[in-house]
Amino acid sequence: MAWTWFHRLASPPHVYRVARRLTPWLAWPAAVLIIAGLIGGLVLAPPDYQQGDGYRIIYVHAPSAWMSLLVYATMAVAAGIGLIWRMKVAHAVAAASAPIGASFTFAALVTGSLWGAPMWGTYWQWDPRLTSELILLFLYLGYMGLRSAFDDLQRADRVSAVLAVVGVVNVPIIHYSVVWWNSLHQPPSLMYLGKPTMPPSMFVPLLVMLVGFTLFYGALLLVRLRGEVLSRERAASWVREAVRP
Amino acid sequence: MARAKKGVMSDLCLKGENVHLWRGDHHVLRGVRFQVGAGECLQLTGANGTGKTTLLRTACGLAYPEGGEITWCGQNIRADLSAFHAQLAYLGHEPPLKAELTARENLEYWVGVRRRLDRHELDAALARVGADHWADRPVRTLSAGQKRRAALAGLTLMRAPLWLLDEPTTNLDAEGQKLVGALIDEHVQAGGVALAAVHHELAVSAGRALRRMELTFA
Amino acid sequence: MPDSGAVTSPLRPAFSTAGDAAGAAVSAVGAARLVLARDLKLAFRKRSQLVQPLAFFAIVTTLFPLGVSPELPRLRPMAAGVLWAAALLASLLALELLFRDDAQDGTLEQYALSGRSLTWLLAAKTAAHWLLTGLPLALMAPLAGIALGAPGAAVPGIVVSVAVGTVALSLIGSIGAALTLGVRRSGALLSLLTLPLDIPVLIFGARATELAISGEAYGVPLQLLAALAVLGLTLAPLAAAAAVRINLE
Amino acid sequence: MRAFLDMGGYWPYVWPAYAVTLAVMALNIIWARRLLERSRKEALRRLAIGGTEK
Repeated sequence: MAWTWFHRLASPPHVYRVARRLTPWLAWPAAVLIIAGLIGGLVLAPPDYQQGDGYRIIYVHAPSAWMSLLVYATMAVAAGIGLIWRMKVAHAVAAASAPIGASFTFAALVTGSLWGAPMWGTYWQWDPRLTSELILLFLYLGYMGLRSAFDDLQRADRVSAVLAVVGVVNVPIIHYSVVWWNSLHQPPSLMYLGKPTMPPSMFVPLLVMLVGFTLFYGALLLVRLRGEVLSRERAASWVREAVRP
Repeated sequence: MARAKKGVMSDLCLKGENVHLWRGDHHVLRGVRFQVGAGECLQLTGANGTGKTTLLRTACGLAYPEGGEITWCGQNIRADLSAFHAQLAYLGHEPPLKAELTARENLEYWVGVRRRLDRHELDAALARVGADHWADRPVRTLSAGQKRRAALAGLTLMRAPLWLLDEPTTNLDAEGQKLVGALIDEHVQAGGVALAAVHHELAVSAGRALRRMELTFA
Repeated sequence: MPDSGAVTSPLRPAFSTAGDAAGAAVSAVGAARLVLARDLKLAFRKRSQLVQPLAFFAIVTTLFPLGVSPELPRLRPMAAGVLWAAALLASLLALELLFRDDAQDGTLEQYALSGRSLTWLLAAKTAAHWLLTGLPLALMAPLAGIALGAPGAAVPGIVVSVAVGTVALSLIGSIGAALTLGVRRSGALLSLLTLPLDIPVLIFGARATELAISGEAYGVPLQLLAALAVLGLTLAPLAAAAAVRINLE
Repeated sequence: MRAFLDMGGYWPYVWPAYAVTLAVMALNIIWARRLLERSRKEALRRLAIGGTEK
């Protein structure tokens, strides 16, 4: 069968071993890139001609916002795979992702509000990006709430997977409806993200941060994945090997 | 092809091969094997918690076994689940009746989702379970035993070759228990297949109809 | 299929399956119609549940003048928002019961094992839910609207937008209700799951109603609202059926 | 250095934003480790009880 390699790849012991071995390969580059990005963004990049040094929040806000979407998408894809092929490891990926995504969504909200404060003169504006981010946080909370409502891990996996898939269909609809709604009521936002005219000295640190955050997510995911795989495991033989310190 | 084959009565056979199922950490079904063919009734006995209900729910395709497979007429039931479901009648712990509707209305809606019923058939089935007098009373006013009888009428009305029954005699008096035995007898003598989870053995009389299997804590 | 079992076995007539040609089988649509009829009949036998969401809607819309101001000119600008928030909550209130009773007495199990498409049967149940809550809400909304300062000319716009919007709300809600089927005291969780998904409906619906109240053309948001309803119609019953099956496992 | 910390007068916004993000990252690391540790212990406990399973 063509599927055997796929199943072996997704077999819990294999995943556990690979995840353990791979973690440092993601964690260290993530650390290096994030530190480099911090230096680049806080020190090397020049101040903006309009926003002065206030724009430097972009180096944490944009990667956080990026994470919130990336993690949700990953979660939904993994959940869909788990649902269709009844693959425990895929459900474990989804379960491991949710808290990471939720926490970065929270960070994106707070940094967005802090960035907006000097620009708008208020900590909260119903800006479409922030509003979408807030709704995304609710989606994450709903997902985690549903998951924790079930004692049986397997049912929790499968029920929450349906919600993740439904949610990912809705995310673009929600985003566009919020943008549409906002265009009726408010002047366009002051914030800019990925503005094409950004000079390289500003843009490169942002890129470095984006890559660093993504690798950081990968490393976190691998660690959490090991935990989630263990708690879904019943065949004891390999667990005893794996858990041995 | 497959469909044509299913129609042949002698081929009717529900088979479980090495069925494994977990509920959380609890390994409920540990490699269960069973086989029931046409003209047979397999009675599952066993203490509470040994997985009788779980096995029935797995056999009808509600629960998904993590190991092994269930076949009907030689075909995995998952291959065409709705075709398989069209051939089975399942009776769970609770009679699936609505308190606000009469017994007759309940059957019309319950069985009517599967097949068209005519009045005479419905009357006959209700009479068979002794429901003539209370068929038009709201189920709310019926006793537990009467509800069970109404559910039995629904079971016969489905005309399904495969019966899966979970404690069919619950709440029934001695006469009612005899009725269950008689209905199963008729069913298997007509070439049907029955799988029942029971506490007390059913009074099924047909000679080859009765087989027992005991589930125990592994 | 010349060698079908019907010929080889004399016992054949005792059984009926969906596949046979005896004419006794019920189509998916026929089965769905029966489910719809059953739910409507059940609802009319216990009317109190029917009235509750409507009473809730009335009370919520009454709270706003009391909380804000009795002056119609001040209420009018927020009338659309109030109507929609109240309609959203009222439709949510009835959702918890959408599958609950049928799950408890085993009716959903029988539907899942009927050999009929569970998707269709659940779509029928959702249709019943809309007929019993969405439609009455749409008919009641203009009353509340007028009480909040909407002109009489806005009545058709309010009715149409609420009617179309509640279709989408019922469909989205059916997913939430199916997901939380196995959860005790699911009310708060159900709201947390459903409300974020309802936001596009709220946005387009409130906009359409707002335009209707101010006497402008409300075609664009209404079309977007209808698009959401159609999308929900195609996808929501599928998701609800998947969720119900998982919860029955 | 003074100028750096002052962030052109935007320090009340810039530094909290960075602090929150870094705190979230640190918490994530701690949570992930705790989860792994907990599931390890849990798995060991389960195996000790269901030791007959192979």
